[in-house]
Amino acid sequence: MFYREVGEFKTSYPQDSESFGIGLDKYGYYFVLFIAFVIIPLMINDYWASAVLVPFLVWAIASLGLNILTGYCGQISLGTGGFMAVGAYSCYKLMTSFPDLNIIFCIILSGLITAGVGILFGIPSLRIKGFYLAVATLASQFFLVWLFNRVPWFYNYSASGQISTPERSVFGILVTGPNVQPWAQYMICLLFAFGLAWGCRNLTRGSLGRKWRATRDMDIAAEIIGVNLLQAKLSAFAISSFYIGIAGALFFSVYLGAVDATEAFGINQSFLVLFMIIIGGLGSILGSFIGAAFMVLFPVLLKNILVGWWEWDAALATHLEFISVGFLIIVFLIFEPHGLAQLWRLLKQKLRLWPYPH
Amino acid sequence: MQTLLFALEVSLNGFMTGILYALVALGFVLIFKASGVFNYAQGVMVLFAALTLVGLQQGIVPFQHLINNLLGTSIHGFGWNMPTFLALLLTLLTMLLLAWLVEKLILKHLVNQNPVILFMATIGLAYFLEGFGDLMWGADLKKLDIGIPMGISDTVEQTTYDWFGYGFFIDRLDITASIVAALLVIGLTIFSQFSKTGRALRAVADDHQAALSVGISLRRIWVIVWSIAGLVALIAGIFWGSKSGVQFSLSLVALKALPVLMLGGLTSIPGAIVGGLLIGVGEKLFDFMVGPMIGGATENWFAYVVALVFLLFRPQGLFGEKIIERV
Amino acid sequence: MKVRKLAISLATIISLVAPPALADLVIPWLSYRTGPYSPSGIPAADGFADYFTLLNERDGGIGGELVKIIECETGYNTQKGVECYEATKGEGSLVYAPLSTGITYQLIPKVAVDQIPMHTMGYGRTSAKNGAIFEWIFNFPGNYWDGASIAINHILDENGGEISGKKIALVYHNSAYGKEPIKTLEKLSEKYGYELTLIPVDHPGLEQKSQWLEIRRGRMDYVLMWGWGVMNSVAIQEAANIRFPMENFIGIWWSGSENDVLPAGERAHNYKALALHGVGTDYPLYDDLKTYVYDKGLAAGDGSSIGSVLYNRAVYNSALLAEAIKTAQEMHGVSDITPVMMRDGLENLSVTEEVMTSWGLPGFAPPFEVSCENHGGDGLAMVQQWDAEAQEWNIITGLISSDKEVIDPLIMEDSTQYAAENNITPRC
Amino acid sequence: MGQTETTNKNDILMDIVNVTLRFGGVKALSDVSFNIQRGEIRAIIGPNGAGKSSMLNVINGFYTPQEGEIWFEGKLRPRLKPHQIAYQRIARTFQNIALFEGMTVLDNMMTGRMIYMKSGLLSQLAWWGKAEREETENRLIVEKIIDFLEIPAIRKTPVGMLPYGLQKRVELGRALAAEPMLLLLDEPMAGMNNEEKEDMCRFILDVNEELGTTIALIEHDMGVVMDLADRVVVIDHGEKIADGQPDEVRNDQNVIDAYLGVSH
Repeated sequence: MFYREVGEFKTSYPQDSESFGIGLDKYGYYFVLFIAFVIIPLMINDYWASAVLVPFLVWAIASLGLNILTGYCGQISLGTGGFMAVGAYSCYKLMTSFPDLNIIFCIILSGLITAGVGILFGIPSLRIKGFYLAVATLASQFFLVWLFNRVPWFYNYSASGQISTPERSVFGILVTGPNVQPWAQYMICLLFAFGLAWGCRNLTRGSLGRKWRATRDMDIAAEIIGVNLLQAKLSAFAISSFYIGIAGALFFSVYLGAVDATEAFGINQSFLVLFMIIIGGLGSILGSFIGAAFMVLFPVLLKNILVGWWEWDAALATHLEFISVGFLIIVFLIFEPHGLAQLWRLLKQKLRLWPYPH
Repeated sequence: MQTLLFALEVSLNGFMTGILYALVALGFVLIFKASGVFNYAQGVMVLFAALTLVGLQQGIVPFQHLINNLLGTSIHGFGWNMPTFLALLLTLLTMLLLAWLVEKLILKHLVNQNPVILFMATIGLAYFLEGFGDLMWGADLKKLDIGIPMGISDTVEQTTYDWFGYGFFIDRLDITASIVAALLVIGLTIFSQFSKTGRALRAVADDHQAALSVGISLRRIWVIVWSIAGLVALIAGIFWGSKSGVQFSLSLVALKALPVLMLGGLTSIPGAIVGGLLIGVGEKLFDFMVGPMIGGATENWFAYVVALVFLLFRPQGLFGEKIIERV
Repeated sequence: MKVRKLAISLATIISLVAPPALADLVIPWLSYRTGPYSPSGIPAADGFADYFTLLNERDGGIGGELVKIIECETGYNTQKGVECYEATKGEGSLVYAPLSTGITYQLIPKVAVDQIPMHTMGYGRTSAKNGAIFEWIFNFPGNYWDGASIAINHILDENGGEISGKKIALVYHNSAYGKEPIKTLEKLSEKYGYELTLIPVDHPGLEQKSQWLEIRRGRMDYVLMWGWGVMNSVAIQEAANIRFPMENFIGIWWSGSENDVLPAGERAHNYKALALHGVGTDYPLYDDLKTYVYDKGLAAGDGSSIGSVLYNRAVYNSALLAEAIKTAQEMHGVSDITPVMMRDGLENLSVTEEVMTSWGLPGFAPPFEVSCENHGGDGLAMVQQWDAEAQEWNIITGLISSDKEVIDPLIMEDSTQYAAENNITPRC
Repeated sequence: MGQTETTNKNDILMDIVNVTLRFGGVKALSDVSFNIQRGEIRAIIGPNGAGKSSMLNVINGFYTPQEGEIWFEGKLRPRLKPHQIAYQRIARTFQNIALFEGMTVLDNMMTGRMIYMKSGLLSQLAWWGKAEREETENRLIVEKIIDFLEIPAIRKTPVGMLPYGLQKRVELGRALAAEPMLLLLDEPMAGMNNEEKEDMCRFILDVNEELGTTIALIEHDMGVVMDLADRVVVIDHGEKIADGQPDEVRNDQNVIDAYLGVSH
């Protein structure tokens, strides 16, 4: 009854294409931002930062990236783990080679390097389609991880092949290394996540986004309309990899602090991100966040209930986690193939019409 | 000369390994060909089949962990060992039941959906089965032994020694696997050529709409192909499980089958076999010739890179149907 | 919106879950009963839990304080390891034992900041032996570099001290863990003149045919293995397949459990592995475990893993930690110790034959002492061999020591580099 | 150049000269020549499988003929990719609707204006400057077309949810959004009921008359073709068998034999 367009008059086209058209939406959005930027940093502790919020934000960025490629441009990729590794190792090399370079630039540059690698591995997408492409992207996954494991230059010849992050600060506030404050760790990820989500929203509603979606929905028609498929696909690969590279850089430098290529960037990470966008919703920015939240929070929640409350043993809880994640994926697909974000939209649609049924 | 013999030995072994890859790949192809579903869960089905086989054979009480936890009991095993044959039979029945349940509970509700959605559903299924298998039979390592001979074949070594002055290494398990794979392919071919159901399968693979319009039930077809894929998974599970013991990592054999699929084409059974052989021989030879120069352990990515390069020239794979674009 | 609701419910749950158990001695155990390494993680988790259950049941804890084990499942996954660490560190956790090299590397900087000691028994970062730089990390009684050297010394013993020209291959898990011994083995090959061939195997290692063909072709005299998980059992199978003489195949102590040899059946007969401690259940401790734990139905597992190598290793690990707690209690004169006191306990730990007898484990492992400079013990180990017929491991050598001349400079080099990178001034 | 010699060069928008198209050994088009004059409605007809759609695909560059030349606006067209041809302002609709199903009507039509959108990546990323300006300018034009096609109520509906007839209309709108010089319509009335057909006819005539767009269309409904088209070219078995005014063609013996006689 309260949530609807009635009484909201758009007097210009720019107003009509605003992201949050309905007043209540806009206030809700400001409210979430307020919580995220003001309330949480005041309340956060080590556990919430390292175990929940930082991984959530990092995965959300990676999901945004994969969503650009898969959700918007329709190219399924299973190379996310490999591209995250590129981001992480670029970030490490930049941080250690140029100790004076601000960490923010290191992270952004890592994204750009990953974008370059992404373009390289995106070239086959011009000829290979569908599942063949999905499997082909696994080549990048395995090759990149092997490369970082194999070439000692990438890990500065350390004995174990691990890379670990040196301490770096932004405006005098430590953001990496073991001594970092939880709120600082959280804030830097939040800033990147917010900026990138905002950029993603702009890109996907503009002409580039339409190019991607047209390619996804019907590539031949898109080409005849004037979409250069080469450019559309490669730009999707590049920008998606840019996002994923930044996620990888944050994953390494801010979140974990030390990584080993095989363990941290294995094939299961690629699948994890794919699950996030499926569950959250393909081609939806909100979906990327919901999906990441779901995949990060759900296991923690389940573990806390089963192990913490009911005192089941931890292994059982993990088996049940697998079973229920699998079950939920199937249930979602059957009842709502467009993910949690679509459920949210449908709910809003209902609200808009409430209390009238139709 | 010596190097050549080594290379030959490596190729032969690659050939044998390729057959094992092809066994896993076959399961994917069967389902894709008949229903257009890319079944990501095939690898987990391999694990699940092997787990069930060992569990039954060793008389493990299903869900003992869960039962003990909920009821505070401590039951562990039935205390008997089931004869291998019976265990095999019961496992096969379990796989058939699984196929039926998959159709009933998942596929039925996703008819006419985008292939990507179906693919994702199978990812969900993979997750589910992974947890379910562990919950049912326990996550510890189990030894699988149904009496398949293993180890170097003396006959081959002796013969080759007589011929070349260098004895070749061939694993007897691999020889058995090749024979079984050959029988399986022959069996499948006979089935699809000469049985009524087989013809229906081919009809569906050729043209869904047309097949439906002449009264072939798509849902029955799905149950059948998933059952056959379950059988193939069981066979692959037996061979891979005998090599490494049965545990979680067994499901990762799927990753070795994917490049085989790309190379052979998703819709072609001969493609899966030839692709498997090419990848098997190729990756072993590459690791043998080039590996030492670039530090080894190339097998994980070599197959994928070869498949990728190959697809650039032939996007539909070796034997896949040619893609014609129309407007 | 949804996120917030979830977060709120989560917060309630967490606050309800964790009543601070201040009176207990809390030891978290980052277990992995699931995932690709679960066959190894399960017996270890059982052994750890059973030993502390025994102490609680029999002695009423340590120094009058009950021990509370918090088992947190990681699935051998680094991120979950971090989550477990963050979730448990606030509960008065005394010491961490992650049983994973990957998680260890994550936690090394974190525990130093949080001032909680970490004990990585026979795994983790080797150069953490240098206690002057790694104040909070302990890796006694032995490390990977010791292991590499001990394996070579064993081969030396068998060959009357002359192995120059012998061909030795290292089959290793292509990860941080597997790469550990390379440097040591290279240095030792300079010293003894053997030929070293490096053969990496990528995770998971289900398919190793080309590696073993290479070993067969190269007619290797000895094969050393740094493997983990399914890679071990496949390697032993393949070694048997090419009829490699099993007595010349030596695994590190993480490649020497029942799980690794059983799938190969009798063909694994005579396979060797290094041993940090004794094998089997032929110790007085097991009588107590039976009386106080198993018979009371308090055992953590289904009983199948009791006395297995990894179970024993976890028992040994927990005995060491319990001893360190005792030491700390005596040093500080309080029973309810803090993590900082626990660190002192670990650093002043002295494990003698009498101490081990008091555990009910006489002659179980080498005696050693920990000091400020040396957090790694003496690096002594034995060699165990698999008897496939009896399905048991036998210790076949006495204690073998490692080549300190070679290893100590390597440890110094690596740890000083770490100190330089992280601005650490050496203590002691 | 056969029959086209007599017409005034300036009036010819597109001249198709001796085009031959082969798929493997099969000839889809053999030695076809005809032209399209500025401002006319040109129909291409023929029995099923005659090569009409292939002809359209050649015109907009989706197929490249093995032989022959295509002159557009008095210039010989080099070999171009389909998306480059779109920039010459040739737009089309498809026999089986090829809309972007996941997008709204508005987005579909905005995609039609792809060739006019030139803002850079950074500008788009920030939604500022050229990108935003461009978006608004193009939106104005699209809104005019939406009004013209009488579909303002559905502008924010995903096209997948629309009925067939409306989808056809939206597809026409998407092609119009490109402000084409030459509009190609592949069976615009296929599968429609009479009412819808009438609407579509009206839109096609309006487009032609009000906007002055040159139209080439393929259509099966002979009645519609005779009413709409200024000139008709008939193709059978990949060969041109007649070309001229609707009346002439209707009475052409070849056409009656090949088309009306054989096929219907």
